[in-house]
Amino acid sequence: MLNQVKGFSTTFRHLFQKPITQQYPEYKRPVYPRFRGRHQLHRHENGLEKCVGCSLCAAACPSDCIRVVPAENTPDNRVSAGERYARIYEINMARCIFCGYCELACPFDAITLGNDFELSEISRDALVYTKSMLLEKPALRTPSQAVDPYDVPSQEMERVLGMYDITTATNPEGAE
Amino acid sequence: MVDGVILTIIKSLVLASVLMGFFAYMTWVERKLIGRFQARYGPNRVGPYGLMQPIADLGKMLQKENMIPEMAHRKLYIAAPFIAMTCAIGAFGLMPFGDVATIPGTDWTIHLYIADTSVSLLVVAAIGSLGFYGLMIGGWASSSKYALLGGMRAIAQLVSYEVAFTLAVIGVIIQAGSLSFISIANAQEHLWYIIPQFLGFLVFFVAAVAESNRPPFDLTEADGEVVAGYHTEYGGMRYAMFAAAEFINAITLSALGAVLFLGGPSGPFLPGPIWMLLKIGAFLFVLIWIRATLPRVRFDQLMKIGWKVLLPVATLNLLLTAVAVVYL
Amino acid sequence: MDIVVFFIASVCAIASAIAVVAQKNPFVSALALLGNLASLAALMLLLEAQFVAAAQIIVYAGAVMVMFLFVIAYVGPRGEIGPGVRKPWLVALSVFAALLIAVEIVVVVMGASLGSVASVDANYGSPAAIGEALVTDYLLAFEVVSVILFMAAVAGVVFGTGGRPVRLSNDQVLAKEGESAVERRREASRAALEAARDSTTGESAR
Amino acid sequence: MSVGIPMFLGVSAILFTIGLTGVLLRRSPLTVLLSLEIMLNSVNLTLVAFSRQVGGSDGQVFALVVMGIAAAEVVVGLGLVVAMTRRSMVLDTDELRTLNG
Repeated sequence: MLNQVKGFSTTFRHLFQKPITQQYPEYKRPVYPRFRGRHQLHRHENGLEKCVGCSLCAAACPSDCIRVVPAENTPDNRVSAGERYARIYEINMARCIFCGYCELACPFDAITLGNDFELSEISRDALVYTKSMLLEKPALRTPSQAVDPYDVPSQEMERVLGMYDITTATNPEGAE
Repeated sequence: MVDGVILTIIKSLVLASVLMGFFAYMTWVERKLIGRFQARYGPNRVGPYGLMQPIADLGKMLQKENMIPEMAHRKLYIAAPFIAMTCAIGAFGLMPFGDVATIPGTDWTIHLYIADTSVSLLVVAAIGSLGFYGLMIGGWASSSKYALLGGMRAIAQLVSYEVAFTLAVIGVIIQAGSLSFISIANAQEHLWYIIPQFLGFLVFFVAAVAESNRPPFDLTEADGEVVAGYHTEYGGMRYAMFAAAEFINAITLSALGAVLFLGGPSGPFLPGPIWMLLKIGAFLFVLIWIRATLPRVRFDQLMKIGWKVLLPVATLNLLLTAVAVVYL
Repeated sequence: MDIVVFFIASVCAIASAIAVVAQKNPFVSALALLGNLASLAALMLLLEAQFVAAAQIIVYAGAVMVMFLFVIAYVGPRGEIGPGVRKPWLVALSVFAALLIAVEIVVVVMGASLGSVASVDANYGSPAAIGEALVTDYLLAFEVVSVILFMAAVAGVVFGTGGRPVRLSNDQVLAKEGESAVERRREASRAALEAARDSTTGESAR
Repeated sequence: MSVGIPMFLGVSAILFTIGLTGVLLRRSPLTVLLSLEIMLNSVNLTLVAFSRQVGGSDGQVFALVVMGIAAAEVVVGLGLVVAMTRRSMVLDTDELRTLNG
């Protein structure tokens, strides 16, 4: 019986406490460094695509959301560094489970999972990301992401990293 | 009909609309309060402080598709939410908000209750028990085993707690010597029945929480569990009507508690309706507080509490009251 | 005013009573009976018996009919049995017998001179008046009803919980009746299953 | 009172007949029980009507007693129906002729 009374008093105390909720669209909590979000395709420094259209990512994908159609590189149309390139490269974000297996499977580090997680659309078709969309730098949809959250160790991040004895290279500007 | 037919109809309409508005904003209050109890904000997006939330909810519910399961008994499936709603509003109609009031500036007097008979309490109990049929019909007519089992579970719970509930109320009736709300409220002018009838009040309160399907006795709905209760197959406005009926039942039971144990509309300084609203609000606050604090009971615990704890305690209370009334 | 209410209530009562008897689905029948009870309560209100009317709704609608619906839902579609094939003369005889009783009642009632209706005061039909009669003049009846209700409750529990034959495990049967009994039981249960399957297919074919 | 007592009695007699027909003609024990309830209720109406005629509360007390007995009867009847269901017997009053239980 005393325990119930204790419970009631606990909830009653909370009534006068400031809520600890983080108001999401206004305040964005930085994600962890290895957070897996929206995919990104990469290019070599000379502008050629890293992807050679080998379809290993599609084979590794457990939810079968990647579609790759390769084509041969020709001397006058050289797209990638290898023999072939991905003529079509599509990821269906509605099916993707963000497991990161594609990233592991890729022999050329052509695909990585970024940190953007705000992917909602109002139609399902819009969730099929094409190659050109994946090659672009993801749009920074929110002002707080203008500063790359991984360069700026927030208090939260420091605390989490501290738990694993990792010291981050602190941002010289110390911006936040 | 104390005031003539037309005035009664006007009063009924006013009461019904006030009740609906009160209900709508109580949902906001409930969500806000539960948020604060759990160190959250609660709704704060629609309008200032989320005040437009009930209206947004209504808009959302109205837009939803009205689906009828193929095997359902169509007429009963459609009728069930209306039955639940009608009974919920109807039971509230007999609640007194004061005795006689004079309209300021004129010498017209009106009664601040729609009707008062010598069996008011029985009528409220009767209409309340008709509300069970909404649940049972809804569960049966959906032609789905989850809904049917949910309906039967709801009925089993309500019938079990109805017994203890009625026995607890009878203590008040014996002490007041009347079934009319006005006389019961008047009989508490010097001492609220919550003091002499404290045992009865406890039983009444627990049973009322169970009767109105509020946590921790919300097994019929059990929103944390996989399948909902009798309204599994309902969606949109029909579901909203069930939910509204449930909440209005809670308001009615709070009003009943206010009349039976807290002296109804009587109180110093403020007019009757304000006192009544304050007392109803106090009951609802405690209901919300309980919801934020206690975990849901299991079904066997529910039956055990109803039959093995509340019923004997209510009977004991009745016995003590009877002895006290006769020999004191 | 009174005559209008009386007319509406009695028409509702009779219509819902016919629906109770005519409906195939017992669940709908039970709901029709609910309408019948409500109309009768209205009629009782016209007779200035508020307490009995309220008790009618609480006892019947609040408890008895809930129990009915509960059992009907428990029994499920097995409870749905229509009037079935009857010999016409049997139907005619039943209706005739019923009508005969109705005529008898009407003749007896109309024949008896009822005289003028007694005038009653405001206290008539109030809970106080009925309660007083119940615990003074009719105390014995009151107590007997309570005993009968208690007995009925016990009977309900006995009927509802008992009845399922105890199932013995094969080992227990072996120990009790020997080797051949197990075979026999298996045979019997298989036959029962066949019979059940036949009857259900027959039912749906009809 | 503009409605005479005999009119109530007439309604009651009609209801009684309907209930009786149901008891005689229907096969499902559930419907038979429901029809029985109609008969009991019509009798209740008669009792209340006579009570109003005489001006005493005796008839109403009778009606209350009838309600109590009806509740008991329904408990036993439904208990039997449940017991029959549990033993997977056919719910048909025409088939249930042998008192073998």
